[in-house]
Amino acid sequence: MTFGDWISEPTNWAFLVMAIPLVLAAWRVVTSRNVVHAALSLVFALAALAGLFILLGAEFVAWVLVLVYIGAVIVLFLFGIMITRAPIGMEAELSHNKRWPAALSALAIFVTTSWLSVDAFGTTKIVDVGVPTSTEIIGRSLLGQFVLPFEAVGFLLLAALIGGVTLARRDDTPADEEAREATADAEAKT
Amino acid sequence: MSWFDNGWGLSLVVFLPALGAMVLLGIPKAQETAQKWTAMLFTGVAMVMSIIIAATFEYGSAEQFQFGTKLSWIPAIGSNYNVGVDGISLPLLVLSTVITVLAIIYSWNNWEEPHNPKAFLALMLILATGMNGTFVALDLVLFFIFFELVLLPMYFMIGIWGDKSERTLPVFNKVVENRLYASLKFFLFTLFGSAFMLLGFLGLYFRSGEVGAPSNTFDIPTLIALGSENAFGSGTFAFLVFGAMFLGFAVKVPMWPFHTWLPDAHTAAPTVGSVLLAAIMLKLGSYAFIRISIPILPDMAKQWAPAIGILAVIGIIYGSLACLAQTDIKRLIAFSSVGHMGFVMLGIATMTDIGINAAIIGMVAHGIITGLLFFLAGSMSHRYHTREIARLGGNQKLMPWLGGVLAFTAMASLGLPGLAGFWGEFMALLASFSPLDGLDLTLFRTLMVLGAIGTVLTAGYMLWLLQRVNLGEPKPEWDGREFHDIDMFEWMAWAPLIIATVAIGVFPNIVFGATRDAVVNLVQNAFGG
Amino acid sequence: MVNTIALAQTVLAVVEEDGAVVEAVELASGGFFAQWAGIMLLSPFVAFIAIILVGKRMKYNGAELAVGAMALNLVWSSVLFVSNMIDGIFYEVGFVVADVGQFMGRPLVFELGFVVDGLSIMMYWVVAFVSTMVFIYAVSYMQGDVRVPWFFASLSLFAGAMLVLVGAPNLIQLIIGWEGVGLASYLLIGHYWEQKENSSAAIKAFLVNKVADVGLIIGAIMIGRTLGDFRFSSIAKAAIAQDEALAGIAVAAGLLLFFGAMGKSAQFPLHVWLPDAMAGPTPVSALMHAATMVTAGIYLMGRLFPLYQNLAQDAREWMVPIAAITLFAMGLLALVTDDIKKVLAYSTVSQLGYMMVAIAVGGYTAALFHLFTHAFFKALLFLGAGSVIHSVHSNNMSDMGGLRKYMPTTYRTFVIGALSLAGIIPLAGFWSKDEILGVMGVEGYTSFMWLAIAGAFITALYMTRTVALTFHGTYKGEGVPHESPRLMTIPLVVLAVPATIAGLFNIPGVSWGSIGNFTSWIGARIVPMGDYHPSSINWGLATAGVAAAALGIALGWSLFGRDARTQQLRDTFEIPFLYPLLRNKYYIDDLYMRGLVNPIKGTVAKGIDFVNGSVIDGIVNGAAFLMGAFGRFVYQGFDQRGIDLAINATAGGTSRLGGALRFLQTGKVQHYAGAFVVGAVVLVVGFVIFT
Amino acid sequence: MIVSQFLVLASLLFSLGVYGLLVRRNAVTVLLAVELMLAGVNLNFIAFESVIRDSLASGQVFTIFVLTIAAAEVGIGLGIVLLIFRNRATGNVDELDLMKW
Repeated sequence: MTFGDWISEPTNWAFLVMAIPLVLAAWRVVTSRNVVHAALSLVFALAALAGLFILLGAEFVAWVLVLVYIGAVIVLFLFGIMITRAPIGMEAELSHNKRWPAALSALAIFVTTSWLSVDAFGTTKIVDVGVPTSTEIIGRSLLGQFVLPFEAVGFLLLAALIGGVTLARRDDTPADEEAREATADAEAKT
Repeated sequence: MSWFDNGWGLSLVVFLPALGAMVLLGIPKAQETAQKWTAMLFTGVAMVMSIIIAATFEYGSAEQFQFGTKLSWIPAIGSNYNVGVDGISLPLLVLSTVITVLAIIYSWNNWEEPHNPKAFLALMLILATGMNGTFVALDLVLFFIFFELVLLPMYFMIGIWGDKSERTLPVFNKVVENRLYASLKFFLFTLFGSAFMLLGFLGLYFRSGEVGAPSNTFDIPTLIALGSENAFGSGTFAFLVFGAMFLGFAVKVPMWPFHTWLPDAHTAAPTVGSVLLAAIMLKLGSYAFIRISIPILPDMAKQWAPAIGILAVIGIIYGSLACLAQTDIKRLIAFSSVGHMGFVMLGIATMTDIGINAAIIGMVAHGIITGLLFFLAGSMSHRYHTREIARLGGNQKLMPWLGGVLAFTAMASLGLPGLAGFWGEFMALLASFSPLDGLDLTLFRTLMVLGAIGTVLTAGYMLWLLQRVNLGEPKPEWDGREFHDIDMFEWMAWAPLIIATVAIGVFPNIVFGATRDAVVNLVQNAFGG
Repeated sequence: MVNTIALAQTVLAVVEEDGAVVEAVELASGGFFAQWAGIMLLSPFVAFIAIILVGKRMKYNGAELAVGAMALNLVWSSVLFVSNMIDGIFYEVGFVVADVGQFMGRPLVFELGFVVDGLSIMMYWVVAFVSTMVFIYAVSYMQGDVRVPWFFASLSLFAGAMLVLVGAPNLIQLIIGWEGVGLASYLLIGHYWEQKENSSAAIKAFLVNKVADVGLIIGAIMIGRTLGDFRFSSIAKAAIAQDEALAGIAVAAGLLLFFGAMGKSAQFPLHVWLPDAMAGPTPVSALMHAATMVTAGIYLMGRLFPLYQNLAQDAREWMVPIAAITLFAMGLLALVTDDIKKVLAYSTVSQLGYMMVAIAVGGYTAALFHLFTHAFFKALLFLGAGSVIHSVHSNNMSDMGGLRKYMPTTYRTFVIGALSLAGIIPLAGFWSKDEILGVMGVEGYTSFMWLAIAGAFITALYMTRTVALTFHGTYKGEGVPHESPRLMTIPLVVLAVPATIAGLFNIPGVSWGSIGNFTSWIGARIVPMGDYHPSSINWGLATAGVAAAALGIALGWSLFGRDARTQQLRDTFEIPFLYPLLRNKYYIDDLYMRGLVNPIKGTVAKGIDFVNGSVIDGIVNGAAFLMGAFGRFVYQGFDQRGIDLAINATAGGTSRLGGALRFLQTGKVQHYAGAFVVGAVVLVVGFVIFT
Repeated sequence: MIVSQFLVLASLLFSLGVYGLLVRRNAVTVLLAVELMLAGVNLNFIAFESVIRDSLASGQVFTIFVLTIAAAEVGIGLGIVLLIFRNRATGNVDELDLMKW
């Protein structure tokens, strides 16, 4: 298969249309000097990813991605950024200066994994491009075969919820508590 | 009662005491009455069951293992839970269960410092399991475990409840506390022997597959069957195996010169400990000779017989002479055990049915009589707070019944005919007059004469003991002291032993009825005669 | 299982276990009284236990029970005695008490039972008769003494053991009875055990007998293991049949059994216990140490007579001299003793020597006849002496004298006994002693015969001395002596009767019609005894014996008869060399004590104890300490400085390495993550490359 | 359209995530990088799913699980970051070296 064959397939055009912005957005996520920009780049990257999912027929997952990530998680991030009073504007020190070792590591990962993938799957074609998997299948699967992990994950999520609340809650010292009770008493009297 | 016959009965006899020990652990420390009754209940039921076994035992086929079972236990090494009684082990099993119960009765209100009946009874019950188990085990691994199981409780009994006085070791001039020294010596000495014994067992195991067993086996009946064809031969291997087992058993018997743990252990042990030690535990060694050494390695037994006989007779003479020098009543009795077990071993050394029968009745008689002697010595030291013979005297006057029982027991111990002790001694001598064909006649007849002279020495020290302890006027230091004579618990513990002494003395078939066929069969299998 | 050898005149058969007819003997089975003779053997034991349990609460402290049991025995044995006179009885029964294995192709068993034949019936009767007399006597003698119930219990125990002994159908039961009487003897000699001498005397008696028992036991073992059977009847039959195997060991076994008998029957040099045994109450001395127990050795010899007569003739070479020494030398000792009981004790030893020499030379009847008569007159003498002691509260003749006036009955009966013992015609002792002399002459032991005649002279001499010092002259003791109560004198009188007339039952050549004579009575055995019986009186020998006795009496009277000189004379009877020798009892006791007992009790025992404590235990402890030292070396030298050094070096090195490496531990998550990533890559690449 | 192109893209996303993980100082941006890595993984799942197309749609289901877990992770992660910030007044991971020797 030559590049010519590959580029002549229209789906590959669609792929490129979504892949290139994805990579660029991803790049921005890890390099941007502005935290908010990084977060917004992630939104963009995830949107592109959702497009790729649709291209691969995973419509349900794509919409989940959009709804959950773009709709919720990113909001969470933005709140996180605000609460931690992270530098919202441009900031030189968002990344530290030891970039090369990190880059080399990342490159090594990339080379290794991509080489292994290509070596293993080569030119395996994806048939049925764009044929969506019905949500029914996923639903049956989730509440059938995978019901136990599904419940487990649900439980995990609950636990994470409670954990998040607990962590984020400001613990009162006994002195604080007394003070508050005193205030409450005073209010009750009046 | 097929469940009873198929191993349950026997297993319960063995394990009920251990179960009782566990139950005991659950009883609060303050509830001593409950503890005593629990111990009593479990050992009592075990005793009753052993008596039922004795009553329903088929004496017509005493050479067969009865009431047995064989369950796969450690398949990886071919070891089975294999138990059973035959005529040889039956009397000893009954003796063991009965003596345990009597020991509990005796200690009912009689606890040595530091008191704590709960722990003491628990140890006693574990000891009972070990002793009963040794007599019924038909698998070398099982045997070994039970054989070793008795060490631990006894170690603690001596070490905790033992004699707290100190003495100086000769030669080394080291001051040691009796109980600690004795318990450690007892434990290490026995363990030393056991290590060799285990080696011997392993030797048998690894050779058994090569010489005719379907696979390597620890199974005693299988090994005996091999032994009757003399499968292990008479080479160096068999010699070493026998020697290793000999060492293990001889320490336990104990034979001269491996006996020195015995006087220390007996002297330092609490009364009940001494009784159990003398009455049952010494029998484990000699029983093992009969059960394991002789039938499995008959050729070697024959080869070793002169050595065993010589050591036995040295033990007789030596023990008796040592008795004459003792100043401590318990130590004297302990040394007398060396002499008496010498007769047992002399009987075994002859390798004849008469000799082995002599050994068994000697074991039973020694168990009863010496057990009683230690009970008496314990009761006396409990009352006088001393065991020193020189300070005693006139006991017969202070406590007529106790003195009377002591005199009776001493008479039984010196082998008075008509009492149990006689048969073992007499028959051992009888057997050594004509030992197994091929053994040195001159040697054994010399041993017979020396053994007979040993009976004179035995009489000598026993009578001397009686004279110094029982007779004469009480020493001035006891003036005005009130001594209570034998109390109810003591009577309850001793009366069965006294009755048994007379009964076996007059009608030794009580024992021989069970043993004869088994022993004859054993000797015929081993030596083809 | 019961093995019965039943004999009846009509059956004419010895019935073995399997019913095979073995041998025809013309003896009666004895009927009910023989078949149930075991009751005789058991009744004293019943009395023994009963007295222990309830004796204290009875009026006579349990003596009723003891006397009752013995009276039953006396009646029972009298019936047997009479039937045996008429018919001759043999009945034997054994209950198997122990099967102990195979021997010579058949089971070796131990039996308990009883044998009823001429010999045992005679012994039953003697034991029962003397015991009854002594028991009755003792009721009065022991009144107010210490531990009276126990005393009678022990006496009953003795009687029972003695009956077990004489009724024994086999060697095993004999040994049981043998040691049983030894035990009773020990208990009774030591009856006053508050004094150490008494308990020591008891121990001495027991131990000397125990030494002798070694011979008895080994002899029994030899016979039993050769024959495969311990029964006397089997031994006798084998002996008659000249059994080869038995012949091979007969002399050795015979001598060993004789050694056993030497102990019980106090033969030189094992006689030392008997004089000391006089520490017991006098009735005990009379019953056991004169009439019955000490004759057990003679009885054993008689029981095994077929063996000695047919197979062990050579044993005589040892037996005769020993017995002859005993009879002569021990008589001499009686001459210098002051204690009246010890005089009688030495006399007993001497008389036992007579019996033993008789049976040794083959005089079965003669020996047992002397046993028979001796039992009466010696019991009589002892009881007489007891009566005297009871009256003067001293054993020493130097505290007596002139008692004839105070104690006429005792005096008369004592004199009868003394004359009988001295061998004055026609009293019992004469006939039996004459028979012994006769058989010695016939069997060719002439020189020993003359020694025995000399012994008769000595006997007469010391008995005259005893009578003179005790009953004649003037009273030298304290208080006023008195005649003993009826209960004590009646047995004396009763015993005086057989002491006088018993000899008439065995006048040579005389048979009393259908009851025959003593020879025929005790000849009722499973096999014929084949000993010598004189057919008529040997007047020459009789004259010699009586002359010797008369001479002895005359000399004794001249030496001791006059009171004024007695005291001095007793002390001036100092023949140089001989007197100190006799006073010190030939130094035999000293030899035993200093040469044997004390070294064993002292040096040897302590030596063994030292060996035990220092050598064997030294090795054990040494090994322990050595192991300890080795352990310390291993710990300090090897473990601490060797292994631990390596360990510590490793640890130190690790620590330093860690000190260096800790700079890697930046605590920064990203460093770790980077290392993780690199590691993952390396692993994946490595995996790919190497697979 | 071949599967490799998605795989390479996924790997690129993942590597960028790794780079961000290693290089970012701010804790929130580190978490963003982690999300990027998860996105790469998700793409991988979906790509394989489109090839295999099993009846259970396992790849997609797993992607949903990953998303869920990622959400949880973000929740907890931000909570921790919040706490750290509250206690140490910094959101920079390279200043958090409490685990240093």
